[in-house]
Amino acid sequence: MYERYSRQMLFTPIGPSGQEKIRTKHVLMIGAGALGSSNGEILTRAGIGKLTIVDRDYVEASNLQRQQLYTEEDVERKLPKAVAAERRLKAINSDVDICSIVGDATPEMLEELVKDIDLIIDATDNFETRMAINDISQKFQIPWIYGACVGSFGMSFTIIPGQTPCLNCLLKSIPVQGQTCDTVGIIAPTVQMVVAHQTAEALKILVEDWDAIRHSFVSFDLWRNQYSSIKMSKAKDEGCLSCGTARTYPYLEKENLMKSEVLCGRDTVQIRPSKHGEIDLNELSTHLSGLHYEVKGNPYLLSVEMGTNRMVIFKDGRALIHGTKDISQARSIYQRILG
Amino acid sequence: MYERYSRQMLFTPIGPSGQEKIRTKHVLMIGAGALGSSNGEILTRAGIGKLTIVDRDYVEASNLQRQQLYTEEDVERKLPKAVAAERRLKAINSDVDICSIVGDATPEMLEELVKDIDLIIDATDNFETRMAINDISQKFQIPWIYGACVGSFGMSFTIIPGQTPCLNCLLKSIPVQGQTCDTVGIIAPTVQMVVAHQTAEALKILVEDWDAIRHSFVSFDLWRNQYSSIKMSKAKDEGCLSCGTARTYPYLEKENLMKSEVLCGRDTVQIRPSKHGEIDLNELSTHLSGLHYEVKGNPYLLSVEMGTNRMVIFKDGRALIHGTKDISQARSIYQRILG
Amino acid sequence: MNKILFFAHLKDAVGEEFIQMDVSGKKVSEVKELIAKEYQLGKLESAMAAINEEFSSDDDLIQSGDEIAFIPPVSGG
Amino acid sequence: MNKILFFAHLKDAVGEEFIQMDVSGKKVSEVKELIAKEYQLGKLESAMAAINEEFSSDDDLIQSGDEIAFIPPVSGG
Repeated sequence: MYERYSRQMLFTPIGPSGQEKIRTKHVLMIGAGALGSSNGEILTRAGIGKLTIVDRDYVEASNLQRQQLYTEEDVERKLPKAVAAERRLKAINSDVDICSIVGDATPEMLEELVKDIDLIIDATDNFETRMAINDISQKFQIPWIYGACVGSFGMSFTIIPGQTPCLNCLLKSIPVQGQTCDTVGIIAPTVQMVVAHQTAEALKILVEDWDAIRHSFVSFDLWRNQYSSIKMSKAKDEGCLSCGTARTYPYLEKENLMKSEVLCGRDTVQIRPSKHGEIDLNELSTHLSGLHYEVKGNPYLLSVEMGTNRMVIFKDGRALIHGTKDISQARSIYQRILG
Repeated sequence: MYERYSRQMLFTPIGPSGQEKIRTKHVLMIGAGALGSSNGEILTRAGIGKLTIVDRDYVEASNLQRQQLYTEEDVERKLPKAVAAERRLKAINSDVDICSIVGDATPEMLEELVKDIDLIIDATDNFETRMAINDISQKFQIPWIYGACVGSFGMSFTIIPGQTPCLNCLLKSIPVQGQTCDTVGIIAPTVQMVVAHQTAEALKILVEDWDAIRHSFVSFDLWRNQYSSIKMSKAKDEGCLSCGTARTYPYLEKENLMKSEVLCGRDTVQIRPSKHGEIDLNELSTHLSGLHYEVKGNPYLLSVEMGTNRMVIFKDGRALIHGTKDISQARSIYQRILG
Repeated sequence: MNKILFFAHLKDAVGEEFIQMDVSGKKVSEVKELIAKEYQLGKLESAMAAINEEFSSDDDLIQSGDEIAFIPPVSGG
Repeated sequence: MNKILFFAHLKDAVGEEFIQMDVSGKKVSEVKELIAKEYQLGKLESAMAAINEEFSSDDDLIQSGDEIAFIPPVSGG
């Protein structure tokens, strides 16, 4: 029965008893894009008990260059990623219970889903959702593994409640950045290297080999030939609102969340971000034009044509997504450009 | 047309002109196991012109834990890996010309195949074949990218004839080792991390960004949290028989190759390795028993039961593979255990 | 003297993988400001900083010989 | 004094990620022999050696303060 896992059981730190543990575990994976495809496939091949996948997007042609679960047929059929992922993962390993959810991983949904979860894998594309995952992780004492990438640059960090600093200790607030896969591109090797770090840590957690956990923050750049491993023990902040002594889980509170609403009768969704930094419209404009976007602007706003949608971005980060009434689609479009 | 490669073209070091270059290139990949699955998929998704794959094995259940191109159905149908790989890769990207060859990558075959090749990807499981690839690379001035892994430990090095040291400069001879995926196991994250390094280097070579090439020898251990990057400029050996001034390409010469012959009327293949180190039969025996192998032995030989085959290994590395007349299968069995 | 290392796109913006500069006695936040001005780096303030390969916060003081690294967090996935 | 680092399964065999030992004046090949004997490591001779993160061959001499690393080549794939 375990012939298919034999090479994994031969690996001493896993062994037959580790394999038994892996078989009983339930992993929640947020996102089924590039990181999600590869994380999901490795964990499924490894023989976990159950994998729950949440994703809000459809498979598009531009995904195929790096999202390993999907084929040209999935693009033609415009399948939701969660659905296409489930189909492929079942063909790979029918032992694993795959549960796919097409939707936006809001804090409410996360609280709902997290009940019998052993580990959360971060495969999302924005800090908003990551900070919510981070708060959920602390609130319910569930480990999660941060992973992110853009261009040839990637990073990962393992967060174990009560043992390691959390993402909010590190970042203090949601960083204003703006380098995303849709603005500066991404190559598939970067994705695989992030996932290699995430899934190695995942296996350690699933077999409960706590001594082996990587306590450093890893970042690397495959094109620029850089690799860095930063010790994080000093990062733990007792005043942190997510994991400190007087915690409030700020990213689960409604008033701190990104707000989105359909504008009545206008086929438009308005998005107001939670972060309070100002957006540099000039920089963003230079960035987006020259790429495949048509951009117009003035000192107060930028208008970007994106296929059948048009996004108008204001200096304070507010945006109007024209051409849709679908909030989850609008949030996806927003976060692809603004992170 | 290039929408599917848009995120790769947004990456500045590739760009539209890099993508055009990638589309014209022909990569030869030796092996379609774990490293081959992932290397092949990434290069196919990246949109190379042509991929030629050589592999001698069939898909088995124990492959599924880490070989990402294959499904349970491929195991049931006992498809040759090269054939199953071609099928999946075509579903992923019909732009790419996939040419699969079921067979053993002998020096003769390599010389045959290498004519219009821009890059060789090492995805093999033994040093015998790697040393032949290394000599071919020097003889025909074609870059190749070494990658290997076992357990949670992996390594990679990029070899560019005329610019970098070659594998023979580094190793001087085929190392006597004995840690293989079939003896000490392997976890999928290790595979992905090696492949991340290999494919990043492959993309640099395909877009001809020579300045970006990694000149260091990378090795890492994901479970033990180790990463090392060794500068290799001093490794270039002018006396090297593969790349030095008086080169003979020793690993292409018949008398230096592993010899294998079907023993007349005995359903047995005899293998005599090219390496001259002595095998520590005690160590190997301890290693193999305790695993899923039944081992018997005396001071002169070891007999190992392997499903329908039995392998008898002598101290000098010679072996008899009983239960087959297929030389390529016998070599595969031998190299899985002895590297 | 201090060695200051830049990762990913910060490396390109600065034009070097590292620079040598004496910033001993300064806080990490002051170094960020200084460098952001000198190299016109918009978003250095949200970069993570490390001193001698150990996480550091904005208020940490730099000592002579310390090696400082800046790593910009990213959100892609 | 020298720091000697061990990678992968060599780390397990030695029981430590690194040891401190004075091997200055010795050749790399001599250090390999010494350690192979002390820790009963069968195949150290085919390991790659690096001195201060730079490739070294068996005849290279170790100097005081040099950091030596041993990396065993593997063939899996």
